[in-house]
Amino acid sequence: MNRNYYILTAIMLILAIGTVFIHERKYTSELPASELLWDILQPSRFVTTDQVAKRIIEKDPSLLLIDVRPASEYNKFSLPNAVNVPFDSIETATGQQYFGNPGTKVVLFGDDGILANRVWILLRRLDLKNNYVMRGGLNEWIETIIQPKRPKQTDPEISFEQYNFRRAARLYFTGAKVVTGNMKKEKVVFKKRKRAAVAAGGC
Amino acid sequence: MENSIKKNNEKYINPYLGGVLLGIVMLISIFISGRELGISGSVRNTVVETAKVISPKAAENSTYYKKFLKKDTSPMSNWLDYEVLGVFLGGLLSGILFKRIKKPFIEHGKSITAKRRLIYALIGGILFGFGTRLGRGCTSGAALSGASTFSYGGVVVMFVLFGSAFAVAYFFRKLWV
Amino acid sequence: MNVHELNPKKTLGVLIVLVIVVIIGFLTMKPSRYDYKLNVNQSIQLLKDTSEINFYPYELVDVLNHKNKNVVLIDLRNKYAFGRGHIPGALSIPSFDLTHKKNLRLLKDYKKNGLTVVLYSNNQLSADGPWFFFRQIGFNNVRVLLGGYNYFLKHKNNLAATRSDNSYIKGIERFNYAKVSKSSDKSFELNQNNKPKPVIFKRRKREAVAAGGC
Amino acid sequence: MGPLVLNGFISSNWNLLIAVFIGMAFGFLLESSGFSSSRNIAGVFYGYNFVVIRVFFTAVIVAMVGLLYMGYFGWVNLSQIFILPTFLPSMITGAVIMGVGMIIGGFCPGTSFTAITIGKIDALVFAIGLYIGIFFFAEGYPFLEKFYLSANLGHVTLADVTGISLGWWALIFTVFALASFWITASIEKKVRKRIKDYKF
Repeated sequence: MNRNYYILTAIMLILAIGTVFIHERKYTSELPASELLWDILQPSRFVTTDQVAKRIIEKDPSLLLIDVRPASEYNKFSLPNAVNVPFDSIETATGQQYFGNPGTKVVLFGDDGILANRVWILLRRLDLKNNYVMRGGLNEWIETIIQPKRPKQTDPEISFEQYNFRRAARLYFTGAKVVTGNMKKEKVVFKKRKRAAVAAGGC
Repeated sequence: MENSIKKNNEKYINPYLGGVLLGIVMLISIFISGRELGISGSVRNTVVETAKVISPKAAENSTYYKKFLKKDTSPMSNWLDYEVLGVFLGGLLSGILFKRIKKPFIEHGKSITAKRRLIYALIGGILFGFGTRLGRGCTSGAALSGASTFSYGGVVVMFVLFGSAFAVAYFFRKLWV
Repeated sequence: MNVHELNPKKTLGVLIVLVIVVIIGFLTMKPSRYDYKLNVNQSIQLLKDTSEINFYPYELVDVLNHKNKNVVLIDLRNKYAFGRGHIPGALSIPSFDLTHKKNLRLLKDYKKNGLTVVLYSNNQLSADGPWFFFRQIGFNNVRVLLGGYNYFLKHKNNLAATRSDNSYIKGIERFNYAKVSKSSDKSFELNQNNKPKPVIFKRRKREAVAAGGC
Repeated sequence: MGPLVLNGFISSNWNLLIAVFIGMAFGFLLESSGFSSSRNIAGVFYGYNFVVIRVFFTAVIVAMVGLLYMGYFGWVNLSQIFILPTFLPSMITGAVIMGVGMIIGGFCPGTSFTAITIGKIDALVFAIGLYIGIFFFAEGYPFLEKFYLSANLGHVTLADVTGISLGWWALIFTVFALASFWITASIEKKVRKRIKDYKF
């Protein structure tokens, strides 16, 4: 017997014994906890009410508004064409179909940014991308779009432009409602997406 | 005598070297594509394809073909076909490198004729082909790749396959010994 | 001739390469010092019960009087903002440094000693993300200061009185959305004159806020 | 990080090219290890040539151990790799039939393909047999469907079934494989003394 075979056997055995001691990573498709905080601290997920209003007016097909408040609140009022996914149902199948679809930008909103932000964090943890949070939520929506304040004379030019936009947007969201009122709210149907890509295989 | 054996033996690489390299190839395959090797799936694809060519209607109505006809649009379903193409090329390369390529010939044990060997090969092939579909893969797809990814079914197939071959080996010893 | 009498030099070489790769793996591996302790569903359940996740500004009174010594305040703003002013007794850990080894150890010590850690930033939103993160990795003693530093600065001198204020509480409607959005153009003209807006407060009990899931 | 294709590091078109290269490595190793000879393959069941056991088990334990390390280092997300689904009744039946087919035919699909490339007609006939066998199965599928799909356990690993961690399983398999190498080496030695006429 060649001596090297003993060495080979020993190396293989040591490698295998090592596997017993390395703890197994959990079989999840979640974002590692070490990366989550970094993503949370990035401000890029926040969009302003003006940006959202602009997108709605432009009828951006890639925009999907998601109302994270409970259904009872949603039934009273919500943004046009918004879909209700209460925050406690984001992990269910019905909630999952809206998130992470390529080509759609999901904007989450609630009463103010807090709840939507928390939902965003959970979605990020589930490794779902292309989600945004409307800063300030519906309260800010009312304050800025529905009841915009006239800027002071000393304010810079840009705030007057913004004000003009908001006035137009306001007409769209309140007055124009009569025009679009008889249009049926179409439910956006998404193809069900597999949660995590798993390699297909088999012989 | 001793010399000739040695010369013959050197044509093949050390089996442990082959094994370690094969394991590494599987790891690379997992690292890149998330899956391991397989052969019989591509034979199945060929069967499905021919069925489609010969009688598209019958293929569409057959419950088995239907399962695989749908998938044909996705590139992943062709992965195996490309891999099997590679297996041919790799075998050829090795054959050239180690000078094993010969004119078409039939390898058979001393106690049987070439014709019988072919008949047995055909029967064996049919059985094996049938078995691969029930076992969801062949020795490479189910046993080798399945066991190395710790699949319960893969390990079971590995042991049952070798076990059953051992169990019946005695009855067919004339073919090989 | 038996295979075991051959010299497996190449095999040994390949296996040694494999061992080297494994060693490289060990050396380059980033150790994960923390991992999720709550799963997603548990985290959602956590959001439903806000009673023990919020830290109200009026609770600061006891902390500032040194009556309540079980609370550690952590300022998540950058060092510069901290230098310009902070809640007395607060510790400065900028949010990007929260998971540094040293800080994580500190937080673990606080947890072991049963201290409540209150995170704050300029507003609630900026401290809310880190707070939720720490809850998910198992720090169940971490709370978030409602209103944030901005609110504290405004009501520094009458913190106890903020008990009856709810302007810092999030997750409630400040308008009757549907009604306001339907308002005719005339009311809008009125608003142009910088008149105070008809803000409709929906007064709710604090319990109701909790049930709503902030 | 990995699997690279699934996590978007490599496009799926490149994946197919990579499949060719992986297949080439596979085919090369099968052929150069001696799997292109049906006598080598069948030899394992008569005790005169254990090359199949050696290559097979070495590959399995290297892949098992390597996979666990790769998962631990975070190089591969183990939840994304394909794990063969388990259907015990049909898989055991299939494996029994395959075992018989292997003894009679002397090949398994992969080895028969490499044997074709070096000009073995029996391997070609075996491959044709494979084709016919799968065709039979497809035609008989309506009768077999219920059995084929019975007792679906899904994509389970040994750890899911037994509750013993994969690290232990890797160790068990490694010890088993290494022991079998040393035992088969001595068996081979004895048997080969009896068979004089076969050139190894």
